[in-house]
Amino acid sequence: MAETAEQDQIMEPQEAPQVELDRYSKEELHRFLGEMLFYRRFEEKAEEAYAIGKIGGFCHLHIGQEAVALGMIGPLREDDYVITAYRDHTQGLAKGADPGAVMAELYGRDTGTSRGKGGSMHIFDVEKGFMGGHGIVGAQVPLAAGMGFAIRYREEDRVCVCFMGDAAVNQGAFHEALNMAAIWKLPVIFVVENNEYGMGTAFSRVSALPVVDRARGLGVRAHHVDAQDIVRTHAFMEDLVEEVRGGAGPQYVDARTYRFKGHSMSDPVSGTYRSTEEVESRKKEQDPIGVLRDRLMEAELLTEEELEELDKEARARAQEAADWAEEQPDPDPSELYTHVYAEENEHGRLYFDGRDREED
Amino acid sequence: MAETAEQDQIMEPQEAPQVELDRYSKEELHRFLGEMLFYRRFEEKAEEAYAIGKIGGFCHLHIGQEAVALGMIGPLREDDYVITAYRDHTQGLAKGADPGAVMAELYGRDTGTSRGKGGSMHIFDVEKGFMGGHGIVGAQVPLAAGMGFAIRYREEDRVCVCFMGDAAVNQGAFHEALNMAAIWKLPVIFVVENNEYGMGTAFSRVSALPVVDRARGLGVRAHHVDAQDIVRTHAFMEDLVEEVRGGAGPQYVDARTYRFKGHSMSDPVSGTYRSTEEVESRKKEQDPIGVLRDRLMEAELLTEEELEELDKEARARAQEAADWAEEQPDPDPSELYTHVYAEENEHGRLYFDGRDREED
Amino acid sequence: MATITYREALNQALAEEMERDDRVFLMGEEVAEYDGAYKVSKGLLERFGDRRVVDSPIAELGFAGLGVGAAMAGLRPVIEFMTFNFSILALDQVLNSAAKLLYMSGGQVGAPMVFRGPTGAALQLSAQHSQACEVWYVHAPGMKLVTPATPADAKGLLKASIRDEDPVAFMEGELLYNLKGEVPDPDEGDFVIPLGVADLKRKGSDVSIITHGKMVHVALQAAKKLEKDGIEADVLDLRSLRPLDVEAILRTVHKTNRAVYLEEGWPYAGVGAQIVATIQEEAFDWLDAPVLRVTQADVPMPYTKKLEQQAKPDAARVVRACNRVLYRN
Amino acid sequence: MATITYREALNQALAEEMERDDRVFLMGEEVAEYDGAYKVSKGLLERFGDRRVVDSPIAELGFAGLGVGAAMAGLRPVIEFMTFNFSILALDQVLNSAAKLLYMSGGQVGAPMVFRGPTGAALQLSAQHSQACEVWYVHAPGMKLVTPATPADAKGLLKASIRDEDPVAFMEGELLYNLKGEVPDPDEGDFVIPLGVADLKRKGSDVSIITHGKMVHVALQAAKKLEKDGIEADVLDLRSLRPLDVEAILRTVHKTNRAVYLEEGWPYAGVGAQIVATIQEEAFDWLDAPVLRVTQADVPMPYTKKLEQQAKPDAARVVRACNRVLYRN
Ligand SMILES: Cc1ncc(C[n+]2csc(CCOP(=O)(O)OP(=O)(O)O)c2C)c(N)n1
Ligand SMILES: Cc1ncc(C[n+]2csc(CCOP(=O)(O)OP(=O)(O)O)c2C)c(N)n1
Ligand SMILES: [Mg+2]
Ligand SMILES: [Mg+2]
Repeated sequence: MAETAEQDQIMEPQEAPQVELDRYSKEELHRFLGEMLFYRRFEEKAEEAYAIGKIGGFCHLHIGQEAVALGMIGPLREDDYVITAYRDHTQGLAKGADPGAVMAELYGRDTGTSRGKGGSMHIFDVEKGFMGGHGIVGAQVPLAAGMGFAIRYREEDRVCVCFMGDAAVNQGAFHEALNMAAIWKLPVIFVVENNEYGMGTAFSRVSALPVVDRARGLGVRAHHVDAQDIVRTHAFMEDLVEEVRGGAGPQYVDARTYRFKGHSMSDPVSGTYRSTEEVESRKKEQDPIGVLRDRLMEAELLTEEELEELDKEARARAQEAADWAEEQPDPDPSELYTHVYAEENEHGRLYFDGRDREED
Repeated sequence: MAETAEQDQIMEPQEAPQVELDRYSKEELHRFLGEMLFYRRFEEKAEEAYAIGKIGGFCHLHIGQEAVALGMIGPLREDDYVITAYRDHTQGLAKGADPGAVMAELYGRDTGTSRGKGGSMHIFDVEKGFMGGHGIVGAQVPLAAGMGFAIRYREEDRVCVCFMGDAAVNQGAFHEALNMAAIWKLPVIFVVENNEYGMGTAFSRVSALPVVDRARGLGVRAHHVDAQDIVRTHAFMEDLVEEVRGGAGPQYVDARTYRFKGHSMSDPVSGTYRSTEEVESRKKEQDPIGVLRDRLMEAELLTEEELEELDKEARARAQEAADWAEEQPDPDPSELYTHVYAEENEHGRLYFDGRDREED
Repeated sequence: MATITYREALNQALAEEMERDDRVFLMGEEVAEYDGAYKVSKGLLERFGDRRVVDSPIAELGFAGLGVGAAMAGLRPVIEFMTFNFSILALDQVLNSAAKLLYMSGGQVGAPMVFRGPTGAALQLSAQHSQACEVWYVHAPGMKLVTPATPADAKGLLKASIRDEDPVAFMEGELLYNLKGEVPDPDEGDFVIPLGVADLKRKGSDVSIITHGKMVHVALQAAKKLEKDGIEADVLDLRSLRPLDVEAILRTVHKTNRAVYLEEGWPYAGVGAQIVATIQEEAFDWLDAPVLRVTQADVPMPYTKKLEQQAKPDAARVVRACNRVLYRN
Repeated sequence: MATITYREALNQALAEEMERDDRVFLMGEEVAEYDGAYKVSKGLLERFGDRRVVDSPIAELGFAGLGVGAAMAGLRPVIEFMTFNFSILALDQVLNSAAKLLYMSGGQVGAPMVFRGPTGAALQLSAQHSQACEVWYVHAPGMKLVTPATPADAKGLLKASIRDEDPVAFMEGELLYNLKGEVPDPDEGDFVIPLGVADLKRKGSDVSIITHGKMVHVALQAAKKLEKDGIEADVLDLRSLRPLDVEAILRTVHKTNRAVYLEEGWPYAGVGAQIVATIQEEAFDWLDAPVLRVTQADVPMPYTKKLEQQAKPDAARVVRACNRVLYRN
């Protein structure tokens, strides 16, 4: 147990450094813009489909938070792990899940990422290292520690990135998981998508300290970043991931962002727990797409025509995903009893509803 | 939400100030010594009774930690609340529970504090504000927040003191409860009885930071105190309690102590997870009774004879408790079904074992 | 009498009990400024202030435990779980604190309080948000469990639960909140329904459909279908599962000699298993056929619409089970 | 064959599986440096090192969840709960993560792992430390549940559980750890008992005592007493509750036509309720009497010795229940 004073020094939260555009090539910068546009158009498609009943249940959009997904996941390798909560579509896309399969999952189709069984909150693409979509606030945080544990156990140089909402840091699971990550120096980057609200509750009403301070008592290094700035976020994460690969141990990131839509489809965008002015000013000043667009145009790295072209492509990709999903079959009724167990033991009964033994 | 910098200042852990003996009268100092001796003799009696099978189940002694009980509870009013974990005998005594009734509870007698139903881990004396005796590590911490909530709700000037072991700070319940205490400024003093081990696990193996730092991310003011020094501990707590009564909000105290016995009756004192030398040197240098005795003798406030007299009294009180307990009746068999429900509703069945309807 | 929704009935019950007793407060996620995730607490913040209507952090174990502690100190907490699915996180405080305190303390201090919120499936919320949670609570002595199916029951039983001296789990149905029904007007006097009294929601003589909560409506649908077929079913709504109106169960079985238990949850060691065991223990000689159970499919709830419909218990299945116990077809 | 304790049998199973498969690791409170609170993991730290035998903080939800995450990433965790009582804190990760992942992910990733430790009462540990926890686990599809009663079963079933592709709750008995019995020597080959096969621990023809876990020994005691009275009981040890050997249950009921379920836990929606419901659904016409249940008294466990004895199910009660289903006395 080191001295308190020394530890405290280590633990002082760090701000992600400002980054010049020239860290990236023009092509890369255009790709950033194109990807974020695609996430946005994809979510808008989902919103449309929800409105006409093609998607059901809870559906949480990522609009406004695109730079978090791209910036935090872009720098990862395919064999790195990503895990998140129920607001999971674009993280899945960023980690390499097929857009058609993600949309098909939202539509509840058999070729959806989770065979139509998971839906919006439970997108998985394990081959691409996307470990889901979890619905219990905070529950993915210990799971991430477990993946970090497995990485260390096998002496691999992978990392695990764990997303959570700001409200999740009040859960006990967060505390227990970060403590374990700290004592065992697990290669996990805990990213709080700090959009300032958990549903209708402003974070400042349910915490005495800001998000960034929440890891102070746990011995995990903390950082904060303006996560509406994709260039800064991406660069910060590139460096951080390499540090963690090199053995730096767990990290905690307060990724400051904002949600432009309601919490889920039934929640109004504004007017109850946040003012319309607040939302509008954030959209105007802190839209991750707008921020990058303006910066590129100012630096003469983007023309109106190029932007339009990128957006056209983004819309086309989203449309393609929706078209593909549309054509996909529903799961067969027999799928009700698949994937409950991986191993149907040779002996004994596993299901007790009698239905699997019904004659009709 | 205040500025981070400002908050951090507030949150820097404070060490309890050194206190001169003359803060207390000679009588008071003798009373401190006498009480601690009594707690020690009481626990030794329990140990004896356990060895011959009069006490069963788990039994966790407080020997070595007497100054925590006396120092933290002594300054309280009768209407203040105290709650703790399973290592609860002397806290109960310190809060005013009758020693005979506590011992009778250990013996499983009908006149025990909990009517013989709770046993060693569940001493309660609600009239004296002693709210138990809880067996799930960390579970009492949210309960304490609830009592603090009730105090604030009724606008009373009571306080609630919540004890926990060092290992309990790794539980999610701790995190959730302290966060709520902080946001609602609840009048709760969270005292970690930091005896450096949770069963056989040294705290430094299950936390990256020392105990005192664990509240840093939660916005609760932290303190630490040498809790083998009763004078210092008592004085510190007197002041702290008054601050909290006055509205200072929740406090977190790292009370540094040491357990002289095994974790419970089946655990060896030393030899497995801690060396015999370690235990012996702590007993020699940091026995709360020895520390006070030496200090009083040095200041010529105590003679050998007075010490012997105090100890004789302490032994007599412990013996009296054991003698009384010995004579008490076991609960009647009909007690099996009392206190399951406070209200046996007029309608419907509450018990499903058929036994309450058995003819025999 | 006024026709109001189940949601409004709950809201009235909360408001009346808060009015009656200053010790009653409501805590949970989004209950105050947001008026409740399902708007059950609409207007209560405005009426009673933030001392008594309190938004909590997302920390189920913590705020459930805080509720228990507040009850120990003399308040009468109503703890809302946004849904009972999330209360699995809080179970330790329910089972090990609330349900056991009175016993462990030899009668000195218990936890008179209500844990409430919706249980069971709504629409396409998939596995983690679609669990019927009765069993986790009802298995433990020390707990009481109430499951109202109609607006009137919701109001009368919630008022009784808040006044009860023991911890009560009060499980609502997300799909019931908009259900309308007649409820006595507040000015007709204090409308309280005692716990432990089942309600025969429909009278028949051929077969007994016994059930609780949201499934009462499915049972009534099934009874209608059976009626077309010349079969008259008793539909017995247990209303509270602990205390349990065993007499009413035996009464209907004595009458029809055939019974089906319908529940929203999983079968293994479900509520139905208990009722079946009770019936065969106490009315063995009255039974002309085994008591059958209709439950959720024994799988985690799937998202996609058709599989979800397949997984849920429905009137068709109840009809089939009734026909089986009647040895028809 | 060697005669070893239940504790040693578990220890052998762990050691052999860790030897066989590097993906297997053991984590829990005090499992490493302390050799386990009940010494089940004795010597494993020394043999396999602290990479594979890991002391955890007291954080049940956290380390259970960590285990699930490690299983998702390809390891084969064995998570020890010091006792299952404390696992109530971890239930969310068991029920909402481990049991549902495979389904929610459409078969992509599950949680092949074991949660193990003692369940049920020991001696005078009072309410919070004396719970039989089977129901919380077995109610949920996706989980498997194993409850060995003898050293041989402990070894063979633990090995099978560790190799199983699904999450298995493996519930031991604190009062069984010192129990001795014959177990095949390691050099006689790999000793694995498949899940889902009940074991007829005693043969009779008059009445069936069906049970699981620690209660098998109480059932055998009761059978001995009944024997003196001229009554021969089948004692069926289910060994695993999910998968459940329903055929073996029906076999014994077809033979004796009378059955008693004995369990350590509470009655309401207990394991016994499920077994009773199953028997009467599937062997209704074979039953000459209602199936009775012998359970813990429906109260939190009291501390004091006599009340505790009164609360626990015992052989005398089983005998009485057998006599009742035989319509004797
Ligand atoms: C344990 C638990 N409690 C409550 C909920 C209901 N719920 C779903 S999302 C949410 C708000 C979470 O906010 P935050 O963590 O900030 O994430 P965001 O939605 O802003 O991305 C709540 C209360 C839940 N899913 N799980
Ligand atoms: C949730 C839970 N997990 C495990 C246990 C078993 N257990 C009882 S005491 C203890 C150690 C606690 O240590 P600490 O909190 O430091 O208190 P101390 O015993 O040192 O006073 C453990 C692991 C328990 N009672 N509850
Ligand atoms: Mg948020
Ligand atoms: Mg300790």
